Amino acid sequence: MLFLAYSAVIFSFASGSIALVHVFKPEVHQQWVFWLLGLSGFAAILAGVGGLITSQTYLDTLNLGLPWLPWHIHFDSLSALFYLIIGIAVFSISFYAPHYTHAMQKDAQGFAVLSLFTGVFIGGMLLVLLADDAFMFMIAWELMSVASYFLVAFDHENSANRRAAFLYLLMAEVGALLIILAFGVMASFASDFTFDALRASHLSTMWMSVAFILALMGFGMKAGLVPIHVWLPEAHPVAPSHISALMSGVMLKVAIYGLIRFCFDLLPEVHWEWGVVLMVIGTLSAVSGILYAMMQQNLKRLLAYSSVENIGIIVMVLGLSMIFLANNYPELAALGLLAALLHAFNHALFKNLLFLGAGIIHHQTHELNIDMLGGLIKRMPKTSFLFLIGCMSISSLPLFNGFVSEWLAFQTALRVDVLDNGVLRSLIPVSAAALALTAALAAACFVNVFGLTFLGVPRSRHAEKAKEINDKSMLAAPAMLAGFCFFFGIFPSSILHLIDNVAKQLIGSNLPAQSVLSFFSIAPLSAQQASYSPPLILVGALMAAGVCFWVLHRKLKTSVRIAPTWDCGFGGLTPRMQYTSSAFTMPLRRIFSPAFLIEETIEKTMRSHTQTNVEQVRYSLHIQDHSWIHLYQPVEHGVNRVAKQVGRIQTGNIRTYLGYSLATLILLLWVVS
Amino acid sequence: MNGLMAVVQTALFVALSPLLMGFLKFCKCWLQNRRAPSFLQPYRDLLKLTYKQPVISQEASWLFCVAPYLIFTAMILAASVVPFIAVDQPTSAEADVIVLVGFFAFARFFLALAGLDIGTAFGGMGSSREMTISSLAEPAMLMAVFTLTMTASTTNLSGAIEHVLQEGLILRPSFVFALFALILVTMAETGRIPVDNPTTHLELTMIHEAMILEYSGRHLALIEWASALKLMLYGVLISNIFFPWGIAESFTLSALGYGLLAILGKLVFLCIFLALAETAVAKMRLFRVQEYLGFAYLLGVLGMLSHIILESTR
Amino acid sequence: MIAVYSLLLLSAASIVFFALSGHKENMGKFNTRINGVSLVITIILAMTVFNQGTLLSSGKAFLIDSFNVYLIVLTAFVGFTTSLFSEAYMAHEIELGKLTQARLKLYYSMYQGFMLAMYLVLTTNNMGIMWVAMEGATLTTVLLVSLYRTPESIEAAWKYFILCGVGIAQALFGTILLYYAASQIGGSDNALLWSVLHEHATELNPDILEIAFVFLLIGYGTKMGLVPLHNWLPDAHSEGPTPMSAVLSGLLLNDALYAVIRNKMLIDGATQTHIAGYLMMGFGLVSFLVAVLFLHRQKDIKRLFSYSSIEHIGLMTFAFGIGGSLATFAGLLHMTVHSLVKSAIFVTVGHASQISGTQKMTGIRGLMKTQPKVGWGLLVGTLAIAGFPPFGVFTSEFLVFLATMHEYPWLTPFLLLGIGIAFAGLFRHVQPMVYGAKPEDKTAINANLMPIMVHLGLALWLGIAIPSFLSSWFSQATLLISGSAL
Amino acid sequence: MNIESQDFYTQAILSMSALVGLTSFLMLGQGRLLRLIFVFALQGLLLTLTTGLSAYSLDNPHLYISAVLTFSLKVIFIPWMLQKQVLEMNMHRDVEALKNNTAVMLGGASLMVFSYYVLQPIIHTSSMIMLNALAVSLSVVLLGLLLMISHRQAVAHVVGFMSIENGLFFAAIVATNGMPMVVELGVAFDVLVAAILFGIFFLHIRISIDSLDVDLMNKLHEVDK
Repeated sequence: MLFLAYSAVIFSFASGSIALVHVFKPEVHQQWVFWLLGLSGFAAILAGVGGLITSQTYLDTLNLGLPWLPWHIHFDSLSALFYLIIGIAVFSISFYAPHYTHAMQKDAQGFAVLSLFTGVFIGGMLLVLLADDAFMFMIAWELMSVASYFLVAFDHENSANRRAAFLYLLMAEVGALLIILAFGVMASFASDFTFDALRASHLSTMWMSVAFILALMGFGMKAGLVPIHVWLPEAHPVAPSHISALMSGVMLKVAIYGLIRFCFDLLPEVHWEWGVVLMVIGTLSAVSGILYAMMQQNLKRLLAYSSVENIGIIVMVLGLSMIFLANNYPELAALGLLAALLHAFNHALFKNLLFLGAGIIHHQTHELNIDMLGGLIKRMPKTSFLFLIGCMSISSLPLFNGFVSEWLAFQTALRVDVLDNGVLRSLIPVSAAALALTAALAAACFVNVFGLTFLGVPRSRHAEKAKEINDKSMLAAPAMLAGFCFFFGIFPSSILHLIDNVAKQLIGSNLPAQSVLSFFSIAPLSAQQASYSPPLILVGALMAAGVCFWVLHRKLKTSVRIAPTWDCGFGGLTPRMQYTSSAFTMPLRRIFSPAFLIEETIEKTMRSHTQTNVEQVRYSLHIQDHSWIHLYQPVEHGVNRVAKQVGRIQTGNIRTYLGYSLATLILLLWVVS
Repeated sequence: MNGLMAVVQTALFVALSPLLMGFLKFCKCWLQNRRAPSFLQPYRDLLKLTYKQPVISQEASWLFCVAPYLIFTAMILAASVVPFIAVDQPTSAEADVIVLVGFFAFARFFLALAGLDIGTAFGGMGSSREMTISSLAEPAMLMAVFTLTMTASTTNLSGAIEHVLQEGLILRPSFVFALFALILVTMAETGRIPVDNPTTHLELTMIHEAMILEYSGRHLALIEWASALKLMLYGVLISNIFFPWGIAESFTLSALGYGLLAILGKLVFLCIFLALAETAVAKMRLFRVQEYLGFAYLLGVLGMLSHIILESTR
Repeated sequence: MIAVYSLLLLSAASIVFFALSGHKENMGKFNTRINGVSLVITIILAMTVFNQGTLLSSGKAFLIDSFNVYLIVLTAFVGFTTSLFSEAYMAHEIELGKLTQARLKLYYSMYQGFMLAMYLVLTTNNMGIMWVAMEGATLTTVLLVSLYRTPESIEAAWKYFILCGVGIAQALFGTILLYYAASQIGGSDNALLWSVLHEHATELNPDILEIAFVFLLIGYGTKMGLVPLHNWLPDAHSEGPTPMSAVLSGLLLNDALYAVIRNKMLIDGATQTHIAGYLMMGFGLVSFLVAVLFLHRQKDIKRLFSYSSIEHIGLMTFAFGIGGSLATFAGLLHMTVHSLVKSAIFVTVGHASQISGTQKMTGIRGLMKTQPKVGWGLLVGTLAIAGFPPFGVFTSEFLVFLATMHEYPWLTPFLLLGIGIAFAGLFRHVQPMVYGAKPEDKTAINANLMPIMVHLGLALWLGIAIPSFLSSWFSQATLLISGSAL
Repeated sequence: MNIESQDFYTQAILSMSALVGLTSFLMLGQGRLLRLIFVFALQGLLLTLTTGLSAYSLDNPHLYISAVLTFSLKVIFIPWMLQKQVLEMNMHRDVEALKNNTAVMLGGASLMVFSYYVLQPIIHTSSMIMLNALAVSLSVVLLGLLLMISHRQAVAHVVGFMSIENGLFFAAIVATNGMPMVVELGVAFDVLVAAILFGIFFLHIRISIDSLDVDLMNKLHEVDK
């Protein structure tokens, strides 16, 4: 098993280094890069599945790092699950990337940079999962951040991208420092930095809470939890699409992995207050994430924001699980963990799918503004179908994977009445309702996305000219992911069984005995309490649809007449008459207006002298994030201000400097005597 | 036997839904001193539509043609889940109340997409408003339903109903809140006054109609039928959750007969109530809907809290 | 021991040689060769020490132990690679007509003079000689700072001269006190020999030594550029020729720190307290935090990185101040990686400013496009110095942090805060320089990027795995300095 | 202790140290460069005498050498060079207006007291003389620093710098009867080179800013005006 795990890492690094070689020896075939990438992904999948099935912990040490602290390696079910997630993503990418990178690469250097850091990025993520001591963990973690930074800055001739990249790396650094501090707090009570030692450390509750908060901030910084999420929608979209897919679909999961590892594995015990913190922050992120997502016009930016939402959901459910664990209901905690991990898995699937789809759209139309697209469903049928599946999964419709995890989340939340604590008993249902709100908003958001991008009449020449992509392998990647989305939507038990092992490992308890995870139906607690059997529903649906189709078509054969759209008799329907995204989301924008900083301006220019009839109307809408104004900028200004003050000490006059040294001398002499 | 039973029950459900629509129309006309069409008018309309040749815009895509079937199917599935005449039917085990909401969401999703497909301002307007309202209504509904499911500590509908039956008549404040919340949600979700007006075609007010404006022929028939089903579903849900008495607990013929009569009776009362409400209140502006639904949500939360704090025995 | 003598003689001879040599074209190459030879010598020296342990010359004039031997190698190495770089650099300066052949002569002979001073500081066993050599280092470099004869460079040189002169004078006072304390216990001429003093450290009068240490710390601290004595440092670095900045940052600071640590070992022996440590920690932390803030305000690229040198020297001082095996190990490691990375950065900076014809950062743009290797060198170097893994700086900073966490937990937030702010300060300036579109009028120059690659490569190696011989070396040195093994 | 009980050598040393301290004060208050240089030379002379004295009384031959070195450097060479500079620049007429001279003087006095206070602990280990001598030399160092701080002329700075050297040298003589020979030589060499460099620098500074006023050299700073 470790062999597979290692080989995944090695293959990814190898693919990166091959790209580097390619610069100096152009005769080296570029395809190697992607083959190796695919191999790495495949190995990761195998390792993941194997690790989950065997559900053992494999240990090892590499003779790297510090002389007295070699790199400790472990590969347990939790790592295995995330290995699987990464593996699937990377595997699909390896089909997608060749054509895509070939299209976007400008020179040999560009290709080298892109592929090199892709390889390093993936290798870093895998190493994070393998790390068994804080030192190696941090190295791998930072490797991941730095590599992805270069990928974000790939198209650096655009100043906005540079700014995004800087912000990204800065946030990554701050997050990493917080994580180091969190580890440090634990390590100062432990013998050394290995995870075993950390597990064994005896902290007071106060210090444990400190460590928890630090870890939450650190990992949350990476995972893009509100209110420290602002870098995320800046950075993810500007990377090449398959990289955005990796970052949004997978790297955030690595952050979640860190959080789970820290809270459920390393910290000796959990407290329900922490659970509440997680739940509240998660809920906040979920709701505001989707609200912001809805307000975006840039497709990739929108998807990035929706990642914030999904991460929020995951964290919230983790909070639930923690609450149940702290009140020692391990089985319910296991259920919660199951829901969270399953959602992480699902999100990786459909978010990758959507990003790759967005990539194809961009590749074909050179346009990502959904107000400029439209009507692609006729021009790019395959892509649109795959994208539709993605949209259905992410807006958690039944029969698709997104629904299963949210269903489990609800099931967890509804078990609140076993708890004694009044606060929890009233808080959890509300957050459950917030989850419902999130789901509904997500549906609205992705109706908006799909409707404006693919349906209706093209709004621009690009969209008009768009053609279906002819590169099979580039379609294969999203097709595979879409297939997974559907498969795991119909047969969730197949993955749930595996994830159950993770819960067993972390919490020491499976789902309750009477729970059913059969091929046909899943009932997490007991068949009486709740059950969901997608296969039967599918069959029923097919039957019903078949019947009415048969009735309406076979029996009475009325042909369909195609006619121009009815224009109410005025004539001249133009594409510009269609709803734009800002129009579509206007009601929600108005209803939730406190959540945004909205600048909405309408300028009318009247036709000359006779101020009667309007010549043209200019409508501009600018929506900004609260935490940018109220959290990020104050910090920045503060630092600059302090720096300015400190700058005063260096006057440029040598006599002042001499004065300093005299003063210092006297001071120190006075101190010692 | 049970499987057959379930199929029959579902079929009955589907078959009766236009009748409910008709009866509701009848009540309204009667209340508004108009000559009412017969109860069976909806059937006639549907029949007429199915035979008419559908006209489809040239901008329409495959999704436009597929959507009606999907919507209708989703509603049938929903119908198969909700206990109509008898409880513990096998089909109700395949999905619980959350999945039921999921089915509604599924139907809505495709309805909204179909609205956007043609690329007219109407369709966009309709979809936008529909999604807005539903995204506000859904939490409220779930809150209301959760109150029940937590009382019964199951999200399985027939399980919950059985639980209520076994408890016998207990006046729960939480149920009162939940009931009203659910009624408010029903009005919003089924596109009744005061949120939407099913009979209008005035672009500033219409929501549901705006989306299906481009449909005709059998597609329109399916959609109309689906909305009728939706109304029926909510009706049955309300009446069987909060007043389950009379529903058949065993598959004997008499029990089933009583069950049918009981549910029909309840629905009649509900229709009258609905008609009264619709006649009494005026349609509200779109941007007052959030207050309305916010109130519904508030009721739901209150129900939940009163359940947790007052009732659950701890 | 032969090695030591030959090392010193070689550089001494080459000073004279360059001073007297006519206007040779290939002085640069020759300089490189000389440094190459001395590098070889030092490696031989290192091997002997590695095999035989501490060497003490007859007459005890020179002492080579595990602590200074690796610094000697490091010095020779950086000196060598920098001279490689300065070949190309100086050639380019001559082309631009910024320098005359005469100045070039001065440059090379002073270069060797500086190397001599550095070797002397490291090898000598006599605290007095150490002082003399340290002063010598100032004197040799001060003319190089003003090599371009611009008003700024002269101002910088003057400040450098005066401030360091005054500072070093205080160090001498400290040394005298040390000598006085030694003579108290009947020390004669050899009462300034470190080895002797270290043997009898416990007998020395603590009160005197405390006072002495204050003077020594301030004296050598001025050379190290500890805030608030640092003011000369950014000026000197920014105005002198870039190779000089490279060696100043890479070597001079290290050696000044070395001197302080040597003295600290005596003081700790005498006063069984931790007073010296506290002083160093205080100085270190203040320098670290202040320098970090200065980074945000820079306009000149070389000033930027000189402040980052102050930051790191502050960190090292802090680490050695903590004492204890872990911190000391971290400090030693940090000395190594910092001088590797920082000199590499200065090399790239030199090329960058030559490409753009200015040191103003607003004038330096789009290096990635103009000359990718330089751009990448600068970017990666900055990442390394900002403490990103897998470079060695991360390892050492991590260890410093770890040690702090064990000893003084409440100080760790300051460290991390500082590191974060430093990162922001560096990157907000560096990123615009390397990225962006290619400026039209800028073209690539012929640059020797060997040093960069080697240095960064080594830093990378140290970050991923510390080779056993080096780690055992560090451990010995740690044992020597902190008195406790890892 | 009382001064009578001490032997002649000690008394001489003590009075010498008093004189050296006095010269430092004279320099501190001195506005005219030429006088400044003169007083500096005087201090050098006192230093030489001290060295010679201790060399004689402890018959320590190598102190003679250092005495000679001191004489040639501090009494002859450096003053001569500085004087030359001043005359060339013809700054020998203008008086540097010292701002709040009294404050500087008071500061100097307090520095002297401070140096006594600091070196107090030494008394445990040795005699009062040592304390006195070391305190004086320390205060000479500090006063030299103060001199540099209070004066704006580069020449004055050099004088200050050198007087700091004097203080150190004095300390070395009286406290430890001179440093080891090799160190002595090294220090002397450094001072020589430093002096030469100063000469060079005066040239450069004059070329660059056409004055020797150090306050005019403040291009490099971190304060945004």
